[in-house]
Order: sequence, then C-alpha cells, then structure tokens
Amino acid sequence: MELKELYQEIILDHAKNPRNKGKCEGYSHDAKAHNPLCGDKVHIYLKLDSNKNISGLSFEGEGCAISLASASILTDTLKGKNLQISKKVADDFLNMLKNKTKITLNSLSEDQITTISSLSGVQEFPMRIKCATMAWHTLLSAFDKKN
Amino acid sequence: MELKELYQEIILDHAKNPRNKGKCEGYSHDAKAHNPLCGDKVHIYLKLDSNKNISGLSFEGEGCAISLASASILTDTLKGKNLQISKKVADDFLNMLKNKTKITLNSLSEDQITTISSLSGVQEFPMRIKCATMAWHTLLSAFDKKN
Amino acid sequence: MIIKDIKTEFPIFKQKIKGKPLVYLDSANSSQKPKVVIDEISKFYETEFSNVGRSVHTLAVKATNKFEETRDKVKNYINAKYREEIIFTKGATEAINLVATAFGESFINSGDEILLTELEHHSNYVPWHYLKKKGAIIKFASVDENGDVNIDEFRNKISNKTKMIAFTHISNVTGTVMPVKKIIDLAKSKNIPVLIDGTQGAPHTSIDVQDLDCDFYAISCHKMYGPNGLGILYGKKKWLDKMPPYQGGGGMISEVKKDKITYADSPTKFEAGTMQTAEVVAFAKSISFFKNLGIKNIESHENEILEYGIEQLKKNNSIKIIGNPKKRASIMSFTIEGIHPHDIATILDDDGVAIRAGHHCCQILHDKLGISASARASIGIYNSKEDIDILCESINKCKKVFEI
Amino acid sequence: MIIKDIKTEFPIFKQKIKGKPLVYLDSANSSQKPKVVIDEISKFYETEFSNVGRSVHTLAVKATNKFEETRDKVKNYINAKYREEIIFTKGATEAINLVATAFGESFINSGDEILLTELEHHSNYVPWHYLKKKGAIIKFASVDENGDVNIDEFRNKISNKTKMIAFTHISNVTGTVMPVKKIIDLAKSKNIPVLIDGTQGAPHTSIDVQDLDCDFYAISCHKMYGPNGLGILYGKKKWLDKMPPYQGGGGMISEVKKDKITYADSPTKFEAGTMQTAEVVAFAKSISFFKNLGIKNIESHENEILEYGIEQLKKNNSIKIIGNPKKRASIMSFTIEGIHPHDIATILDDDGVAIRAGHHCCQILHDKLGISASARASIGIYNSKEDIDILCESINKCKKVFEI
Ligand SMILES: Cc1ncc(COP(=O)(O)O)c(C=O)c1O
Ligand SMILES: Cc1ncc(COP(=O)(O)O)c(C=O)c1O
Repeated sequence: MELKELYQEIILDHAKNPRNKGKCEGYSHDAKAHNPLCGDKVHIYLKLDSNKNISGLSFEGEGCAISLASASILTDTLKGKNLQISKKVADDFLNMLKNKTKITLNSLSEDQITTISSLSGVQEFPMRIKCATMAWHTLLSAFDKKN
Repeated sequence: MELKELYQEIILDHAKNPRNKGKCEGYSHDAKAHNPLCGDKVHIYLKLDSNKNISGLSFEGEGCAISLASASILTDTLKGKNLQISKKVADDFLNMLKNKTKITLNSLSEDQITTISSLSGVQEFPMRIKCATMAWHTLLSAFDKKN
Repeated sequence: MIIKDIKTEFPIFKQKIKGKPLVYLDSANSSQKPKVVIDEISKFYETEFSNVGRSVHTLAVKATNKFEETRDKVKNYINAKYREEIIFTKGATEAINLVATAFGESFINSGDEILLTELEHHSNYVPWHYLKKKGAIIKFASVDENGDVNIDEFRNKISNKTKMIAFTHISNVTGTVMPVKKIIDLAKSKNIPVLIDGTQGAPHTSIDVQDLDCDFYAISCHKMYGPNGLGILYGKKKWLDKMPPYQGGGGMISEVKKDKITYADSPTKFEAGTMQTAEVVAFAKSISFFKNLGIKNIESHENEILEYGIEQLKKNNSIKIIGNPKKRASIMSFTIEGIHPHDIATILDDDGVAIRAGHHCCQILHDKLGISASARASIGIYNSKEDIDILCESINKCKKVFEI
Repeated sequence: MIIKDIKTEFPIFKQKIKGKPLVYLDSANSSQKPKVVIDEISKFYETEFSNVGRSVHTLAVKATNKFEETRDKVKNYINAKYREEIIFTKGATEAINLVATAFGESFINSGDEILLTELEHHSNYVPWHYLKKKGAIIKFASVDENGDVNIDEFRNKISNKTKMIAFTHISNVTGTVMPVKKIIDLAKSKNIPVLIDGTQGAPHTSIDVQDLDCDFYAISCHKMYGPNGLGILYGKKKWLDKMPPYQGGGGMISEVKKDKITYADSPTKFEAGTMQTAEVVAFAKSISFFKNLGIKNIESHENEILEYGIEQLKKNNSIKIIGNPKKRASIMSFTIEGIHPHDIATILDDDGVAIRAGHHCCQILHDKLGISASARASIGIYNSKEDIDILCESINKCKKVFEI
C-alpha cells in the first residue's frame, strides 16, 4: 500500500519526535521558507566552522508529518558533515524526489541512506513533494546567506 | 425572402435620399445618440411651437440604411404633428419592433402607416433593431430636453 | 429531479478514485458540474459559437441572445431590479476587485474606513487592502470563539468615516451564516454601502438582493455547479452609474478619441474585452438545474447532511470542530490532535475522500484560532449520509496510520 | 493533418446557415474551436475536474498537473525563458490591463510618456489612457495611407521620457504586419520596454519572445482555436519580479496579516482567485493542434487565401480595400461606396457568410481614415478559396439589393 510507503515508521518517528529543534547556539547562517498554500514553515539554523564543517544544525518549523520529518532527518544526517558534502547530499535528495533516482553517496552510512531514502515514498504524492523538499531548499539558501 | 422585407424599396429610397436632413431653423429641442458598437449616430432637432405642435423636425446622422431610413421616416411622419400624438406614434413604433405589434393609429394616414410599417422587417434581424429604434428613442429624449 | 439520485447527473461520479467511489467533500473549493452544463458548453462550441455583441451574422446573433438571456436569468434568480445590475466577471475575486477599485476610486478617500470581518477570505480583504495606498483604513469586526461575528462588533466599529462594510454571506471555514439582514439594516441606518461576498452564499441559500437591500453581491459561478472562470457582480444601478470603468478595452467604450474617451453604460462599461461566452451561456443551465431542484430542497438536503456530519464528527474525541456558530451551512472544518491537516487529506484521499487542507485563504481567522491549517469537508447537493460515514471511517484510519 | 481538409475538424461547419454552408470569415473576432479542444473541456469536467493548486486529493493533483503542464507548453511554444513568465488571464485585454496597472504603478510617473500607434485596438489604448490620471502622456505614432507605421514615426516620437512602447503585432483592421523586430531594436537602443499586443499575431505567425526580446506579449487564446475567456501574458521575469500584484485574492499571497500582506512570486502573484482550469487544460490541445499543423504551413495557407482574396476584391470597382501595407496577414477590411458596412454584413449573412462590420474597436484608425465603420473579412486556418468566391458573389448581391 502506497500510504504505508509514505508514512513509514521512521518518518512518523521523526515527525513526532523531531531531532534538533530550536536555534542552535552561535549559528552563523540561517534561512527560512514558507509554503503559502498549506502554511508549512521551516527555519534552518547552522553553524559553519572555519574548516567549512557544519558544527551546528537545527530547525524551527511547523507543518505536516512529511515536512517535519524531512527537516528532522536533514539535521540529523548533515550535522557534522562538510559543506561540500552537505550540498551534494541535498542535491541528491532533491534529485531523488524529482527524478526518482536513488541515493548512493559513499559519504553517508548505510543507516543514513536508509533514513533519508525513507522519504522517497513522497514521489507518488505530487502535492506533497514540496513538503519534503522545503527544508532542503532552505538549507541550500542558508549556505548562501550569512547571518 | 426576408432580406427583401428588410431592404424594401421605400426604405432604400429614404436611406439614399433622406428627408429633412440638417438642423431645422430655430429648433427648441434636440438630442443625440450613438451606438458605440457600430458607430451609428443620430442627432434630432425639433421646434415645438406654443401649441405643442412640432413645427420643425430634422436630423443629422450617419449610419446604415436602416438607421438613416428610420430617422428620415420619423421626421417625415411627425413633422407638423402634435407632441402628444408624436409620443404615441414613437411608442407604437418601438412596440412594433419589440413585440411585433401592428401600427393602427388613426392620427396617421394610411400612407404614413405603410411607410412607418416598412421598418417592421427589422424584427427578424435582432442585431439591427437598435439601428431602427435609435432615432425614435432620441426623439423621445429630445422632448424631455430643452435646448 | 430528486436530490437523492442527483449524483447520477454528475459524470465525475462514474469514476473510481484509487479503486473506490469518489466522495467529493470539496465543493466549497469548486463544485462538480452536472451533465446538462457540460453538454451545453460542447453544444455551444459545436453549433453556435461566436463572439458576442459585435458582429451581425447569424452565429453572433444567436450567441449574443443566449449570452444576454443568461443575464436576465441571473437577474431574475437573485431578484435584481435591472438587468444592467448584473456584470459577468472571472470570479468572485474579480467582482470584489472591481468594486474595491472602481467604487474605491470614486468614494473612498484618505482617512475613510472600510469595515471587514475576521472571517473574510483573502479575496474580500486583499483588494480592500490596496486602498491603504491612498490612505484608507481597514477595520475588522472580531469573530468570537463560536465563529460568530456579533452585531455589536459592527455597531462598535462603524464610525462616521466608514465608507464600506464588506463581509461574507457564509464563512468558507466555519460555515457561519452571517445575520446579513441585521447587518445591512444597521449599515443602512448609517447610510453605509454594503458588499456581500456571496461566494459561499449563492450555492447554498436563496438570494433576493432587493429584499436584502445590499449594494453589491459577489458570486462564483463555478461553485454553483456552473463553469469555471466565471463570476457575477451584482451592483445597485445607482452606484454602477457613478463608478468609473474597471478594465479598459474593447466593448466598454462609448467613443474613443485621442484626447478623450467616454464609456458605455453598465453592464457594458464593466465588461472589457472578449467575454467568456460559452461559460455564460452554459451557466443558464446551472440556474435551471438549481431552480428545478428548488433552493429550499437544496437547503434542507444539505442541512440534513451537515447536521448528521457534525453529529458523527463529534463522536470522535480526537476531532476538534472549528466553530459552533448560531447558524451553520454546508461546511465543517476540523483538526485532529497530532495529525496535520495535510496528512489527513492525503490519507482520506487514499479512500477516495476529497477534502481540503490548509488555511482556505483565511489566514487572519486561522491566526486568531491559533492554528496554521485545518481540514475542511464541504457539502454539495450530491453528498449523502453515506459520504459522511466513509469520511468518518477514513478519519479513523488516519489515527491508525499515525498510531494515535 | 492536411490543412485542406481541416474544416472537418471543426464541428461548427457541419451546420447550415440559412440553408447554406457556413463561410466563417470572422476569426479575427474569435476563432472556431476544433473538436479536440471541445472534447478536452468535456472530458476534463466529466472525469478530472477540480480546482487547482490548493487541495491535495487525487482530482486536484491531476488538475493541477495538467494546468501547469499547459503553462510549460505555452512557455515552449513562444520560447519564453522561464515558466514563471507565463501568466494566464481572461484575455489579451486583461493581460494589457495588468501591465498598464502594475507596471504603470511602479515605472510610469507624472510626465512620463507612453508611445502607442494609431493602429491600436482599444484594448491597447484605454488601459494606458487610465495612466493619464497620474500625469502620464500618451503619444501616437502615425499610420500612413497604406496602413503602415514607419519606423521613423517611432524614432521621432520617442523622447527621454518614453517609458513604454506598446503596439500591435498585426493590425486587426488593415492586417499590417508590424516590423516588430526593428521597432524593438530601436526601443532597446534607448532602453525602453516594449509591449506587443499579439492578439492577432499569435494565431497567424510564429512567436519567439526571446528572439524578439520584447518585454511583454499579450495573447488571446480564443483567437488561437482555444477556449473562450482565456488569455496569456508573457512578461520578462525581471519586470514581473518588480511589479506589484494586480488583482488581490486567494492564491496570490505569501502571508496575510491584519497589518501586512506579502505576495507570492510570479506567476502566482498575478493569478488571483480561482482560475479557468478547464480552459487552460483544454488550451494545451489547441497548442498541439497548432503544432501538428505547423505554423509555417498555417502561414503559407492563410497567405495564399489572403492573396487570392485581395486579388478578387480588387476586381470589384465598388470596393475600397483599407490599407495596402508592406506586409499583410489574414485580414481584409473594405468599404463599398453607397452601402454601409452593417448592411453589407446583414446581406452577406443571408448567404451564410460571417464577417464583421463596425470600427473593430479601432476608432482612432477609422477617424483617421475618415470613415465610421468598415466591413472586415478575416481568415483562419479553415478558410479556402471557395470561401472567397462565395464572399465575392455575395458582395455582388449587396450591390443588387441596393440597386447600385
Ligand atoms: C468566501 C469566499 N470568497 C471568495 C472566494 C473567491 O472566489 P473565486 O476564487 O471564485 O474568485 C472564495 C473561494 O475561493 C470563497 O470561499
Ligand atoms: C489587436 C487586438 N488587440 C486586443 C484585442 C482584445 O482581445 P480580447 O478581447 O481577447 O481581450 C483584440 C480582439 O478583440 C484585437 O484584435
């Protein structure tokens, strides 16, 4: 059943218990986004250290299970990762939802790939794709904006 | 053939040789109208004497055969008539085109009834009814307006 | 026609959604179209199509007559005094924009006030908001916790600067049926014109604009089982005569010169450019359809379903119904603790149940309620108690999926 | 598809007018619709209808996808750079009003000049005329006796105050094909934005907005064998981003608060209220139909008929053809000494020939020509040389009826 694909255990877990909520301390970059049609909101905060590593990463937001889970999984997956790699992951994630490709980056652990790929069920629900991608687009624009 | 009903000899004659064209001397009332959709224009001038008789009646205008003939016939028929009677004729004329009634006023000669009734063919051409009625509506509003 | 069997008149219900019958509870968004209306569009395009009002050839004459007959039908349906008071627009949104712009230009100046309510759809707020540029002030009559706007709210917020009161006939979120007559009476006693956003009113209740004595009434035909892309503005002749035109273009002029332009009279003045001929012509069939059913029958049928729906939803402890207005029509909005409305809508859709989730273009109301979105089931003439039962079952499934 | 047989694709030609085959020479007014387009409207309403962009249920998803696919098709068809540059409107009239209002608000101030031509349709004059209220000045590039507007006219009338040049692609009276590229090059050299009224251009010639480098291009879908009540505005993203919204309402906002409203990005910002879903969806079929025929084939077919038509009309000494432009497309307007155009149209209609009589919403041009009205025969893809023959015969009948 497609619905079960969409609302997987792992997604419901992240939606109900989002990781890294709030403003991370001493964040250097942030960006927010908002989907006027449904009211979903997300605000991403990140701290980039001098080596271009993401030493802090968190979010504030409200919205549906998909958008919350997506933001939560994003922060969980990329915290501690290098800027370049994070951009690559975000691109791959967006590509997965747009072109139904698979995520196979060796910079991610198998577990991380499983988690992040759990959102691939959204492919079958076109109106919900924005819910899943918003946090990732916001991350990319946060990279471009210094606080 | 309906077309022949519309463009009767008598109508073409009035269209080609409109009677009472120009401003009648010493007119006391006038009114003009214009159909923005086709560009037809008419300006009615009339002189009402102290006995409420229409001692002068003329028109200026441009437009299709129907609108010219109608204005010409109007002036020809009502010149010299009393105000009250003229109003009645105008009402009857408009009624003829709206409700397909016949004109049977005893204040008009048989000839005049024939002439005025020649315009009844317009009934079958709904888009042309305005062409035939414009002069008559304008006459009625001229009565209400003093120069 | 019997309302019980009315679904068969709507072709859309022949199909299955994800293998299940379609339960369409999104009519407040846009209603489905009966076969007579769809067929009229085809027939018109296939055998009668022409632009209206301009050419004198046979097709143009037929099209123009049908077009103008619809105007008469609308006039009669809402009991307007003059046919010149009926203006065809793209939708209720355009109708309200027309009034805000053209009435605003002539009658609303710096320091003048426009009184709205917190229930309003963005379409009955944003157009007025534009008038702030010229110094107008917008006030909102507050909605109470039941979703009602007390008449005292209007009384208190009216001032001698109030130049327009604009409010919705029926709320598209709470289903509140506004005490229209009372508010208009109050407004009239102070000589303030009133615009009613009848978008949700017209499909669900009878309208008599002369009896109401409103100055403007906006309608969306596509929510009245009519074609998309069509709306109606009713306006009192005395205002329309004094208002400048709205859009400029073909058809709405009297005379065009390089140094001067004069305009036609209403309704032509407000109908610039080529109109939605086919849509207008087909809307005549919607009105007939409506009249055949009888607005009283429609009301009582829909109220029965609505009451049953509210009753059933109330049985479910996790559901919070939005509002408890004195009088409600056709609309039930709700939230479920722990499940976002978008997730509800997606899960319901899996059972063929079409509802809407979001703020329904009423952000001010949602802010007031302290929520960002709600789920909305809205009722049309084709809905039945069974639809409600399926809705409720499907809501239970939401809870299962979310393990709450 | 072969253009010769194309009439069979249009159901309207199955009927008889006064017992005679329909000779439709009024496509410049509105074109007839091919069966594929009519059928798509029915199919959409019968099996897929829903409001777009707002709900997440299956029907809404399908409808939204189809709606947005049409936007992509339009983008590709006119070779726009971004899909966000394609805005759906009620018609070309609304498209031009949108630009005059929203661009005008931001970029045209007191003393600024707008340069039009004497060929313009009222839809490309009245909306600009409204800007006189804020002190804008309107200038007209003159048309010469052939119906051409010389490039020097533009050169001479441009000043450093010129903030917009707006002109028609193809005249709806003389059929003049304007030297669009030349004028735009001139405008660009002075940094002046250009709006092209493409209402008569789009149905008859290929459009590449990037190649043209115009800033705005307005289209009427109903003249492109598409549904009524639909138009398109192409606008360069750089302008659309900077322009305020036009109509206010549902869908076009980003966030609505009592004290502040922020707006969505283009095209959403300019598409307030419920859109013409069915019409937009069906227009995708018009584009496919058009592409299948091939715009080059359409052009050469129409030009052949046009040349033949002009030739035949010239044989008749009583006929005065309006204009003799360097390049003409699809339109032949004329007068007959002693017979008013309305009478011509009525008599032609008796033979099943549909033409238009009047000033065709170009009063300034008709004033210049010293006439109040003209008769216009306009050519579409379904016309043939036979149609021209019937037209000419019928014109002879006019002379007989009028005994001249
Ligand atoms: C209360 C209310 N007002 C206005 C509108 C706008 O109507 P439309 O989108 O047809 O212009 C709607 C529907 O969206 C509505 O529910
Ligand atoms: C040259 C031209 N511009 C603008 C328009 C207006 O188009 P619409 O009526 O579709 O808005 C027309 C057609 O009427 C036209 O021929």
